[in-house]
Amino acid sequence: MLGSYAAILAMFGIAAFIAVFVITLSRFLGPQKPTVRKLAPYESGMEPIGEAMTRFPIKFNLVAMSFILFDIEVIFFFPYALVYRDLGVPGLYAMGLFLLVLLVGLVYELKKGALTWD
Amino acid sequence: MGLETKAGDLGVVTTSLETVVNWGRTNAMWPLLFGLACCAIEMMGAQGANYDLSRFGMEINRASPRQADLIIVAGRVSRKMAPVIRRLYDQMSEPKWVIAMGDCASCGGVFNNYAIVQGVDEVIPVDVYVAGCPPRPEALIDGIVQLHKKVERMKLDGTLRDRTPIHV
Amino acid sequence: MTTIDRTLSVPSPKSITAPALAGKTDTMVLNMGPHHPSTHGVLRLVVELDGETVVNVAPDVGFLHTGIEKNMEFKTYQQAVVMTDRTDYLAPLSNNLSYVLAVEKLLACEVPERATVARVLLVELQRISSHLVWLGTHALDLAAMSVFLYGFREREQILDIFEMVSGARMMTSYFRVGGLAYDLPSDFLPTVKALLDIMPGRIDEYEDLLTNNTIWQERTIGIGAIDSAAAIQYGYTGPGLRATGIDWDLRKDMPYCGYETYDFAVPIASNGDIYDRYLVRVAEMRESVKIARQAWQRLKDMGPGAFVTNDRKVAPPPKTEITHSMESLIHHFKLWTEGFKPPRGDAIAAIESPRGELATYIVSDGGPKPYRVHLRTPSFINLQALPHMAKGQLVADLVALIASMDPVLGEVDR
Amino acid sequence: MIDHETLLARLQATFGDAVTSAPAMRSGESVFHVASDRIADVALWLRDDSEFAFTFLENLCGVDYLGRTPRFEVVYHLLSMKHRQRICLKVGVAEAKPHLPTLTGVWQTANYQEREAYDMFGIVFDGHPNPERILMPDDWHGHPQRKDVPLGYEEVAFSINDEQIYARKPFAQE
Repeated sequence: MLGSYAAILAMFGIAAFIAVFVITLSRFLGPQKPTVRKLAPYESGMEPIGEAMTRFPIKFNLVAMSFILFDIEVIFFFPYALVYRDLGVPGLYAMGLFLLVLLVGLVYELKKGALTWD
Repeated sequence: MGLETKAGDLGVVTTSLETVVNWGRTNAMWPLLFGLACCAIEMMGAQGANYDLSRFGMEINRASPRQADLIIVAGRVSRKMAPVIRRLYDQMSEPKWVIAMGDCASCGGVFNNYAIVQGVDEVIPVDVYVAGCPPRPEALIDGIVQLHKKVERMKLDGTLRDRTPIHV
Repeated sequence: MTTIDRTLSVPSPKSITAPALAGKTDTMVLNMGPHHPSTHGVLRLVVELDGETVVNVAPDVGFLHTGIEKNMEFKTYQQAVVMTDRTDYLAPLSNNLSYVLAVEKLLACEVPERATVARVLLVELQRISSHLVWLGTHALDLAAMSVFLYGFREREQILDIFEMVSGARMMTSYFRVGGLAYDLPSDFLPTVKALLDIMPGRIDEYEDLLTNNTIWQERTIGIGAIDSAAAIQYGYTGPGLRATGIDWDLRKDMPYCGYETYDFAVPIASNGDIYDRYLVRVAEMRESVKIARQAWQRLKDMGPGAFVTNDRKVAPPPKTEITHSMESLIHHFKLWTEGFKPPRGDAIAAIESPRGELATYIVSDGGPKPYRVHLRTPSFINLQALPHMAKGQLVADLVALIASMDPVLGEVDR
Repeated sequence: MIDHETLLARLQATFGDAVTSAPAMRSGESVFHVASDRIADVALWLRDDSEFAFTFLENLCGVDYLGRTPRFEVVYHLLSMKHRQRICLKVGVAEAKPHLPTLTGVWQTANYQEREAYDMFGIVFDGHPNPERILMPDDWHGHPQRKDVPLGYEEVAFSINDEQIYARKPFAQE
């Protein structure tokens, strides 16, 4: 049992190592000359005025919701698709309940017209 | 560079590393997407199909100064634009070079008046001055090749060996 | 004094940034600054956004102000021709033509027929090359890379003709007061003929790339529209005005340089959005080829002749004449040291440049240097319509909108 | 083509002596001098008059006649698309009080051109929605296109005046 987990752990280890290695490599090899003016935010050539953290318009919550609906929810189907036969009916009820809850979000989006494209 | 300061000047090893790094710097020198006036149109012509600046590794004009190594000041620099150019030059990452393309960027050119900065070297240090109004695409490519020759003799830590600007 | 129609008013950058600094947070103020990939030069736009839609745009110009008008007051009339090249650097010959026509009206001097026909031919070629740069960069802004490379391939051929004629690719200064700077070289006509034969085919290529391209239509149809009444209010001229349905082209309505004798059509469209401006400009390129062909035919029939007025007070005599005639030497000397002195008074000459109506207003006080030159440049005036067109569009469409207005910043800031 | 006399007669009939005739331009356009406080009404009348229909403000620029009183002059070119004709209105502006009513109420195109005339000559247009500089940097002092302002010539760099040039160009040696 442990063997299959070891393979996954090894993969995570190698991935983490490569990521850290590349970042630190450029930190050591690249010339580092940070000056105050260089680190100033790039505002296409002008002096930035006002602060950047302004409130987000509320319209974007629809974008977030459709992301959850069509992306995160679909990911949960993959493991279910592998084991749905031996989970049987109770698995179907669980998945159905999960799906029903998210269906409310879909209906809200349809009513709000966030899915009409042009 | 960091490695060189730590490992000291190893003579043979660093020179060959130096040539490799300088080879990398010269053949992938991405200019900043920065056109001011008439010379910018001639620079676009140089990037067009006939003169093809991408033969010299300048395929992409990076729009943000963080990813650009070279700023081609193509056009006349007005008083209102001078602080903007200084800010853009500062925000570019080391090692960076400047080509002053055209007479207006090199010495104010035809316009010797209140509105034009007489040569961009009042604002930023310039490596290569390309003469012409506007310089032909071949002249710009000659300026770039001169800059490549200059960069090939660069030391590892990004300091240019000879500081004298080249006049093309 | 009628009340100012607020919806049409042109905002200034401070009118947007001031409330934002004072804590108005329902909209976001975005700065598309002087250094921006899609502003076609050093144009700064202060954009007020509500989420993704543009609430208000305030152009901030002046980053390429070169003081050309003031500089021309310190140069003689012949020297100032060099200055005009650099205002609208996509169509230098149109600037020369507008300035030279104004000075010729001041002097009331006659230009030989051959010079006028050559001027029409070269200005129409310049219109094609300017539209090619517009087409290339407009498509580039909407991520159609290949049109840029196709367009510049033809533009190089046109620039070769300008170089053959005047020695310089862009800053030709080829039109002088009284005619042309030099005579047309012998192989000018065959080269132009070769170009004019392939040009319609090449324009078909551009149309195949873009006109029925669904992505192109999706990004341009119905976006950034302006109706003709607002266009008149903003003094909008050129292909943009004709795209709103008003049939106003100076070459047809207030002809100059003999344009009334050429037969060509003025393309107009109906709803003034980005797609219509594209259609009008591409159709204009075809019309320019037609005019150029007629002008080429006339030049061919006319054969060699005078290329500049023989009024020695205005145009320098040919070099061969100086060695054996005393007055020519005096004229030559006087023209190159002091220049000619037009009588007191002012004159205006308006031409149809690729971007719209380009008028040069010159005041002369009788001295060798112009007392005041004002260049009514189309891009500067057309830019005022940008806020009206951009209201309610998405930010991404603002990029297509700027490209469709074809602003040349050298002309905006002078 | 509307000839000068009929236009002058109609204008003087409605505006009295606020409109006076002036010698025509050398390019043939008929010119009228208008009193500075009545320019907005004259322009509006010319725009809305059905017969003349000067619906298009083509050009608006300032001119500095140094040594002449009134020193400044604002030149308007109106265009009638119906008659395909252009006329010119000239308004004298005194140096002491360079004020003029704005035309942005009549045409929006005057907005930028008036800001440019203010920026270059210092002619103030009352009632302008945002009277600010347009071409020069905001902290610029003075109005550069006035006749008494020098062109701003700077010494040209030769080999003989190196130190003077490098004093002005700190980055040239770097």
